[in-house]
Amino acid sequence: MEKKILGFLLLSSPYTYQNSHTLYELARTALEKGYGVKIFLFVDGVNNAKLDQEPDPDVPMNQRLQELADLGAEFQACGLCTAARGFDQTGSDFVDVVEVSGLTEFAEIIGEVDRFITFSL
Amino acid sequence: MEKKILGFLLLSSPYTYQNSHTLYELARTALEKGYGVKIFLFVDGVNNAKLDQEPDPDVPMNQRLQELADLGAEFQACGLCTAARGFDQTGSDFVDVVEVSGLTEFAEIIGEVDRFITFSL
Amino acid sequence: MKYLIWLSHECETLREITESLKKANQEIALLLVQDGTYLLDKGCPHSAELKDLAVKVYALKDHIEERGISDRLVIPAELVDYSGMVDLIMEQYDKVITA
Amino acid sequence: MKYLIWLSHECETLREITESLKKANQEIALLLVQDGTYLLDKGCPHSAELKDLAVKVYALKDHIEERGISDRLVIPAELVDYSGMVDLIMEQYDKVITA
Amino acid sequence: MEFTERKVLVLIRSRPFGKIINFEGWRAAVGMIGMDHEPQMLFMGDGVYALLKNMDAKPIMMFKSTYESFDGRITVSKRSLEERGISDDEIFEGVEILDENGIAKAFIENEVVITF
Amino acid sequence: MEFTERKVLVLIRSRPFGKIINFEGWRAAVGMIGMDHEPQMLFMGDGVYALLKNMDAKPIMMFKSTYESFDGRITVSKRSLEERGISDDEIFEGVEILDENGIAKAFIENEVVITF
Repeated sequence: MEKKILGFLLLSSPYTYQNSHTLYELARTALEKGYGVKIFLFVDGVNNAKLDQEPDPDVPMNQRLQELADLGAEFQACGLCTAARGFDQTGSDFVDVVEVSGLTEFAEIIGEVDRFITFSL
Repeated sequence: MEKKILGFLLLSSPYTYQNSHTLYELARTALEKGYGVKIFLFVDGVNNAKLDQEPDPDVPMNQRLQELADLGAEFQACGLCTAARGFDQTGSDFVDVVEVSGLTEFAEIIGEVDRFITFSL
Repeated sequence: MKYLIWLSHECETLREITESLKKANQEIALLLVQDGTYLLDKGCPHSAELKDLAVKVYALKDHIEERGISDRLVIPAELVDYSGMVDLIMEQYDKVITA
Repeated sequence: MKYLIWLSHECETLREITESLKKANQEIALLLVQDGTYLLDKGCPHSAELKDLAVKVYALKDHIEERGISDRLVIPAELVDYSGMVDLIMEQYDKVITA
Repeated sequence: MEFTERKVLVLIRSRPFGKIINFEGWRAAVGMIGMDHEPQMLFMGDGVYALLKNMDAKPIMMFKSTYESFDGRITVSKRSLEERGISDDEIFEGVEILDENGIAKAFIENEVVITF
Repeated sequence: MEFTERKVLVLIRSRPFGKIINFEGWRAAVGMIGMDHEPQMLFMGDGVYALLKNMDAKPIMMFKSTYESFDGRITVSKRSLEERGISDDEIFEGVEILDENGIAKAFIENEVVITF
């Protein structure tokens, strides 16, 4: 049987909100239990993908995203949101497991998930 | 007589919250009326200083900060917050009118303002 | 269908969503995380609703404990860890509604 | 001293701050901007307080108008533009309290 | 699972303006149409303030064309309107007002819920 | 104006954890001491939840040393505690509980208010 997929929409920045931490723990647990995970970074959510975060003593969120991707999670990020915030639209400012795309790709994720959760502001 | 100074603390990102817009309009009006303006960017507030923002059709906030600085506003940004978010601590990712410093500089601003407003989350 | 209503922001009212689904004879439960756990705290203006609504309430144990509100809950919620939360979301309930 | 209480987030209660300063015989007024302007909207659960508090209320005209709530205000607020707001903050009042 | 065309509920529970995410919901809804999903907008709680027809569209210019290009169902909770003393003629035309039964249906009939 | 040492009120009105800004208030308060200002912390509204002594400090490790190095006044609104059914023995020791008069004084005696 094909594995069930858990989808997330993340709208908030790291460090300021608890969302990113909860999403990380929940996604990791789901992946470890054998589910698929797909995540769309929208609005301020794209900030989670920024390279070189140093939030010592917290763990950098870009490193968390890499960890989730290594366990099989897939990431897309909103391109317009990326450009608006001064990041490169090809994704060169982001951890490379995050693909900069658009709302069509978000709609694709929505067509593929079995359960879906929004981490809003 | 020395001019009165209006101080601001900005805690939020641009585009997601209305704070940055309101702060810009209020600061510009105060500067045009001859007051001094000092702004400290804290937590997600540092994102306002990022170079190369392209939020078309909105006006890039880094350009707004430059405009305010040209009118005489002074900016400081929290260094730990800057590093946490993956930006260079020397300020090379930011519009150059923003100086990356720390809470001591914020305390300095607090000692110099006549009125103070927090733009929180 | 069994619905899991996810609340994460604040202790806000869930009366409308829960009441409308209950009247339509749907099975529902709440899953409270982050600041949504304050809905269980006796200091939340909406916590009294939980008794009226008479729905099953799950909450993330970590988030209740880190807030130090374990002794202040208005009803006995079922505290789950992340593993329990994944089971609820993926298996025990059919659909998640983010409130 | 004349205090200007700045509210920008949401239609939240300002009862405690305003009542304690009034009892201490201080002169206070509210300045509502952004989502703080909803405190004037008849749909805000706290808007009825404004009548009890009987304090002067200023609000940023732009923010009332863009929200389309001009016809829904529970008390007549004095609408100001940015220039008026700067005068209030820098000259007419001695201290700003961000609520 | 395989890609499936879906009924998608875009639920708006947050106030407009202060946080711009309320408007981003429109963009997400229009995006759904691109992949042949069938989106329904539902405004509940303070989200209903986004439907006041006296609203000034200037600050939300970025979203206005999106709003205008959306041809799915736009629905609002009758109860949320009433709780805020908002009458039917204060909101945009063409918005469907849902009673308790309509709200339940929105959650039951749509397969995925996205919340702003 | 010239730099002046000041009495500064750090007002915490937001809940802890969900938004971390509540804890950033401690950092700002400690920063004030660096320039010889005299900070007072005041917890009001849902901000009072940050004083529950059963709180688990692990997630706020980043702020704990800051909190411990703060030796200014830590004050809380009696009314806000009461409205939330929080008794005096549920909060950290050494926190001063202010009645209406104490709250008024906090706003009157401090020259600058910073809000989180």
